[in-house]
Amino acid sequence: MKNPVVLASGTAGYALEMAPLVDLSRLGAVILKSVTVEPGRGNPEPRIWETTGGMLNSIGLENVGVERLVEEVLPALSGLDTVVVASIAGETVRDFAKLASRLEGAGRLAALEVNVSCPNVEKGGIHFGCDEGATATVVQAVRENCSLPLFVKLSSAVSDISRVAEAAARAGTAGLSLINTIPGLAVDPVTRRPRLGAVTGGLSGPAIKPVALKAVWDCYRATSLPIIGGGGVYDAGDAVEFMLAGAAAVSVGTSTFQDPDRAARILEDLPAAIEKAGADGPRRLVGALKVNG
Amino acid sequence: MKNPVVLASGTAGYALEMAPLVDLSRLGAVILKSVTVEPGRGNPEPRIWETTGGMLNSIGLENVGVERLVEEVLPALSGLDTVVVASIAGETVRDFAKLASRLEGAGRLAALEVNVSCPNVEKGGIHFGCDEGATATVVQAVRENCSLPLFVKLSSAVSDISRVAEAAARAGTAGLSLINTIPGLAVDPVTRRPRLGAVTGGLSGPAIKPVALKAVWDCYRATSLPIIGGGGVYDAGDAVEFMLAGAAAVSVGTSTFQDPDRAARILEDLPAAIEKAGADGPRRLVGALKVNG
Amino acid sequence: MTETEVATAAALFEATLLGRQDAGATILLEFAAAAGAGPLKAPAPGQFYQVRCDTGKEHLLRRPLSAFGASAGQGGLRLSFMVDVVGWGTRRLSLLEPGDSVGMLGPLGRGFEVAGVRKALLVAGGIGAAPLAYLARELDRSGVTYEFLAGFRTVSGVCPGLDELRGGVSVFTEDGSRGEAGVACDGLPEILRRGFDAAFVCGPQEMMAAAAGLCEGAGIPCQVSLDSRMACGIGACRGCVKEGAGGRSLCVCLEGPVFDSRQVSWKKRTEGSGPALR
Amino acid sequence: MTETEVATAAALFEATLLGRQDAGATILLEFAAAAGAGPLKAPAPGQFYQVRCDTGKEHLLRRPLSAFGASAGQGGLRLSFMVDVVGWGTRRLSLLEPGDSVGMLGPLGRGFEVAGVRKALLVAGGIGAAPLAYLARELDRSGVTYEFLAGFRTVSGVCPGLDELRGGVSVFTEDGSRGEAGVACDGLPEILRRGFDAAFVCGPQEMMAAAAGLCEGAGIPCQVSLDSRMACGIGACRGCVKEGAGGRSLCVCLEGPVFDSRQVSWKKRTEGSGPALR
Ligand SMILES: Cc1cc2nc3c(=O)[nH]c(=O)nc-3n(C[C@H](O)[C@H](O)[C@H](O)COP(=O)(O)OP(=O)(O)OC[C@H]3O[C@@H](n4cnc5c(N)ncnc54)[C@H](O)[C@@H]3O)c2cc1C
Ligand SMILES: Cc1cc2nc3c(=O)[nH]c(=O)nc-3n(C[C@H](O)[C@H](O)[C@H](O)COP(=O)(O)OP(=O)(O)OC[C@H]3O[C@@H](n4cnc5c(N)ncnc54)[C@H](O)[C@@H]3O)c2cc1C
Ligand SMILES: Cc1cc2nc3c(=O)[nH]c(=O)nc-3n(C[C@H](O)[C@H](O)[C@H](O)COP(=O)(O)O)c2cc1C
Ligand SMILES: Cc1cc2nc3c(=O)[nH]c(=O)nc-3n(C[C@H](O)[C@H](O)[C@H](O)COP(=O)(O)O)c2cc1C
Ligand code: FES
Ligand code: FES
Repeated sequence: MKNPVVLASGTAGYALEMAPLVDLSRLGAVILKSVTVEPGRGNPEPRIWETTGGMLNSIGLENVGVERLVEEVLPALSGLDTVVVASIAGETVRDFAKLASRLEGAGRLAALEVNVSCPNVEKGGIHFGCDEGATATVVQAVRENCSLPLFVKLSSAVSDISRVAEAAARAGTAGLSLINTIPGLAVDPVTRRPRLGAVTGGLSGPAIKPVALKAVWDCYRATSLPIIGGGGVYDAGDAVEFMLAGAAAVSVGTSTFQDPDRAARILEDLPAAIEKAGADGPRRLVGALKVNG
Repeated sequence: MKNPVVLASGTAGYALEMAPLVDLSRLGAVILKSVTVEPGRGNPEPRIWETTGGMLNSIGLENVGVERLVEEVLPALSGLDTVVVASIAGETVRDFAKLASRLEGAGRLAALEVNVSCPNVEKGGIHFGCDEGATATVVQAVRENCSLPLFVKLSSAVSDISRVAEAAARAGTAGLSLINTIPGLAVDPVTRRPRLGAVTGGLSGPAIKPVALKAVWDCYRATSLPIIGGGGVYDAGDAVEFMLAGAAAVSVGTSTFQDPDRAARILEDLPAAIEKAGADGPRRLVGALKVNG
Repeated sequence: MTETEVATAAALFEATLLGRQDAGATILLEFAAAAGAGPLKAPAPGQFYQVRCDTGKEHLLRRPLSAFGASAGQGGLRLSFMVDVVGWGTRRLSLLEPGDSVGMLGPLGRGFEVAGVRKALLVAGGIGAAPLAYLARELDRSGVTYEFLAGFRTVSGVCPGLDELRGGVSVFTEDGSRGEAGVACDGLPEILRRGFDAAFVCGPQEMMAAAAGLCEGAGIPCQVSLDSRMACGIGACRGCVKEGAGGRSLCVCLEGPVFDSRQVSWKKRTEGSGPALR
Repeated sequence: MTETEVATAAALFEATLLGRQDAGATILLEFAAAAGAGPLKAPAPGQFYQVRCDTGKEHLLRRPLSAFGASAGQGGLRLSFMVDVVGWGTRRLSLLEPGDSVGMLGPLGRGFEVAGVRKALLVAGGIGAAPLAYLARELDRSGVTYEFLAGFRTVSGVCPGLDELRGGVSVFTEDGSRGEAGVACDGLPEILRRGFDAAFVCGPQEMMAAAAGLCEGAGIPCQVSLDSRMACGIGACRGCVKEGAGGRSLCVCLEGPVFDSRQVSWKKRTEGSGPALR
């Protein structure tokens, strides 16, 4: 990675969509939309709803499937001078194993994000991420089938995220990605219907930043693993906050909808923000939150 | 209750503070600040921080203690023509039992809220609310010592809130109160310090509304218990959303900081909002979310 | 209007409000791309922009608005939009004052396909008249004949500039306060007999479904402009996707908003979705 | 200024901006309570208002501002504030235009206790001059003698209206751009020898700690106005509470913001808290 600012999974598609608008080569990495074994159709419409300081989505992992990812998307990305991370999501441990082995040696990938925390699919998804045993099993299965460094993406919607993180650490994950969207609901008070076709969705954006920061801090203290931290990151100050809480890199998702070039702007402002925090580079800030005295 | 709009615990003090500004007799009820067995000193300063669409607090249950509540506060409230609900919080099951027996027959109270979900105390607090067994034990202990109807206040920061709600239902709670604040962190990117003296705090306000609505909907489906629903309630449309998700009454907390008369205004606008939803009264809306077709 | 090829490369730029005109129930906003935005393509009729309505973080999603007019002359790109105030974002836009700057992303999506069309039928309902009025003006420029049926709730909603069009324009209002009393589709069965190479429709879902049915029945290819909530506007998030005919997914922001009516599934739309284009 | 008893009943009302005056680094805002707000008490010097800065839901907390001036005449209550732009809320206030309406809650808290004081010492740092300038004008009205030491970073921060005061005023600026070079406390050791019934201090925490120490050492009762983040402003949420001397809790919004300096614990304030009054 050239720098610690990355595009989050699911909000930057397969990177190609963003390429005409943003110079992706400047960013630290792009995490692609999560793929499943078979192409995913996704959830019924409507799939998004704006909320105060954030949004709900219930895309439901609509994706091209791992086969097209390898055959079409990755080759198309060859021209991009950007670190590319794939994200995989499965309904079963076998799915994760399959996805991992299909991506082993697929080229173009620097790492794998393992999404065990999608709130928008009925089977699998967040249920893995709530369970320490299941998370560990998934990590092991992926590791056995793929030599790329793994970042397990966890949900904060659990009683104690640090225990899930520790289980993932013991199972040998290279790092963590925190946090996925938080399950939520919005209702149309006139029609009495949920705002989303899938009834519930995942909450993201600045509204959830404090929850994400705490998750990063909890997991950093519990595991010391490298963390891709995000959830509501909007400006360079936010990026520094995540670093201080323990994030080695910072992901930008929902904010890119307001400004597709938000991650690039954060990058621009980051050196000044890091200097304000009294450091000479991002590394010195990671986990440097002052909690006593 | 005259109507379904209540003031949430902790944001309206002991009601007296609000009395000069708002006609409390118009509201459905006031839930008092949680009390503990001994007066509570609370957490180190600073205790609050504004976040996008919400705020973090780490008051840490600073309160007058149950003794002064009974001896001073409740008598002072005798002049108020308002339904008063006390809220109790303990570090141990014995604490809860003591609090409950002290409030038995204390007069002036219509119900008891049992706070097993405060994120801002080191012992007890949210840890009870994360654990089905502990929640049930607390409910039993309170019931054995007090004949007032109980509303257990739960946290959404658990893997599956509906299971905790079911445990509380089995233990005989009269109803549920949802949701308490969500644990979070904010950092000063310049000083590298947490924004709160207690490091972490609880997130509240419109930012968390979708999470609260989902908790209400989940618990309503799981238990059919009467629910006091809240978390980010700001206007009458929000109140209708909570009712549709299953809330029999709606609590207003953080929004009263922006406008102390917000609950009163919600009450004013509620009839029109209920009519827009095609109902002739609040009762017909409870749990009437249309989820299929 | 000097440049009308379908623009493919969307750009992110700031635009300054030049003027506003209260057109009854709707508002007409005219913008100029800020100097320094670089060369920008003009939108094709049916293309849209993602407009940043909030300067803060409370409302993070941009709002999609169809181009109502555009010119890419010496002074750079000028864009106009017709806005129906239905919620927070559109109200915010309606409060802009000349000189205020707004973030734009566009032109986005696929507009109306007019290649080979020599006699066109335009059918609009409510604010759906915005992209069709733009289309009509472009058809005037290229000498294509057309009939334009435009329905509105009441006189105050009537799209400005219809009188200056060269094609045949029939206005309908539900309350009869201008033109004929009724809705645009009322005029369809009769007019369809005159024969058209293509029909272009934009309006509420139910109205488009009805119009599409009639056109298809008459064997006239029909293009409809769909409405959907959007986040990215560029095909990255899959938030705007609707189920089309045969269960195909329609990515409204990228493959649309204009689709061949036969690609669309006209099942009753979920009530939970946003209000239709009116 | 016609009514200056300590007001106890805080009220919730709308106020309209009458005028604004850029006073260098700070801004002076003058408001009139909206007609229909009912009879409102004037604030005592040191009391404050919770001002609603956001019309939306992004910023839910009101911002506390000390009264800089007030008059409760025939035209209803007029209030003025001096605002130092340090963040979102104060910037928003600085962008208000005459005619704009803002929600007010107040007067709140306990102001300076002047009963029995015949010779007063006022010490201000930065925007802390706002409540003290108001106090000084009230002392002028009631014929109390005082010395006012007012320190600012630089000339542009200097509080307007100091020249019109009748008491002795010494201005300090850190860069010497107006008055003496230095901070307000520099003048303290010498002036304290003149003897005072009471000292009134408002400024950054460190400055107040130093001033309180010097006053206490000289046996002069000292009142300080504390700064704290606030949510309710009325004693309901316990968000503003600070630890005082002997571990006592000080509820800044209700029992303060003005405290006897001996009640305050002057330990180094946590860096994580908001910027001090400057
Ligand atoms: C391709 C396209 C072109 C459009 N062109 C125009 C136009 O030229 N003039 C015009 O007035 N309107 C147009 N609309 C509709 C316009 O985008 C919505 O009315 C607007 O987004 C509503 O935002 P709001 O904040 O005022 O309403 P709110 O109800 O407050 O919005 C809440 C949320 O719902 C979304 N939303 C609500 N209604 C719609 C809707 N009908 N379509 C999409 N998203 C919605 C908003 O984006 C936001 O995320 C167009 C829509 C699309 C998809
Ligand atoms: C009793 C009292 C009287 C005051 N009188 C004045 C005055 O007359 N003129 C003036 O310019 N300022 C005054 N202040 C300080 C003023 O309230 C803050 O500067 C202001 O709240 C900062 O808000 P912001 O949105 O601009 O800053 P931000 O930093 O964006 O605010 C973020 C959050 O921190 C809180 N916060 C930040 N700084 C402070 C602070 N210093 N004190 C309290 N809360 C803070 C805000 O309320 C908000 O919740 C007073 C403070 C108190 C407690
Ligand atoms: C529309 C949308 C789609 C998303 N899709 C995925 C996904 O496919 N896989 C994944 O791991 N996370 C997905 N996320 C979660 C984001 O990657 C991110 O973790 C979350 O939104 C919080 O960050 P943010 O507040 O910056 O958006 C999605 C988020 C949004 C808003
Ligand atoms: C400052 C503050 C203090 C609170 N104190 C308590 C408390 O003592 N007991 C309790 O059960 N909940 C407490 N809460 C939680 C609220 O009652 C409410 O459940 C939560 O804030 C979500 O609702 P809201 O978004 O409307 O504020 C407190 C919340 C705030 C903001
Ligand atoms: S709006 Fe994101 S894919 Fe269409
Ligand atoms: S601000 Fe709420 S008690 Fe002081």
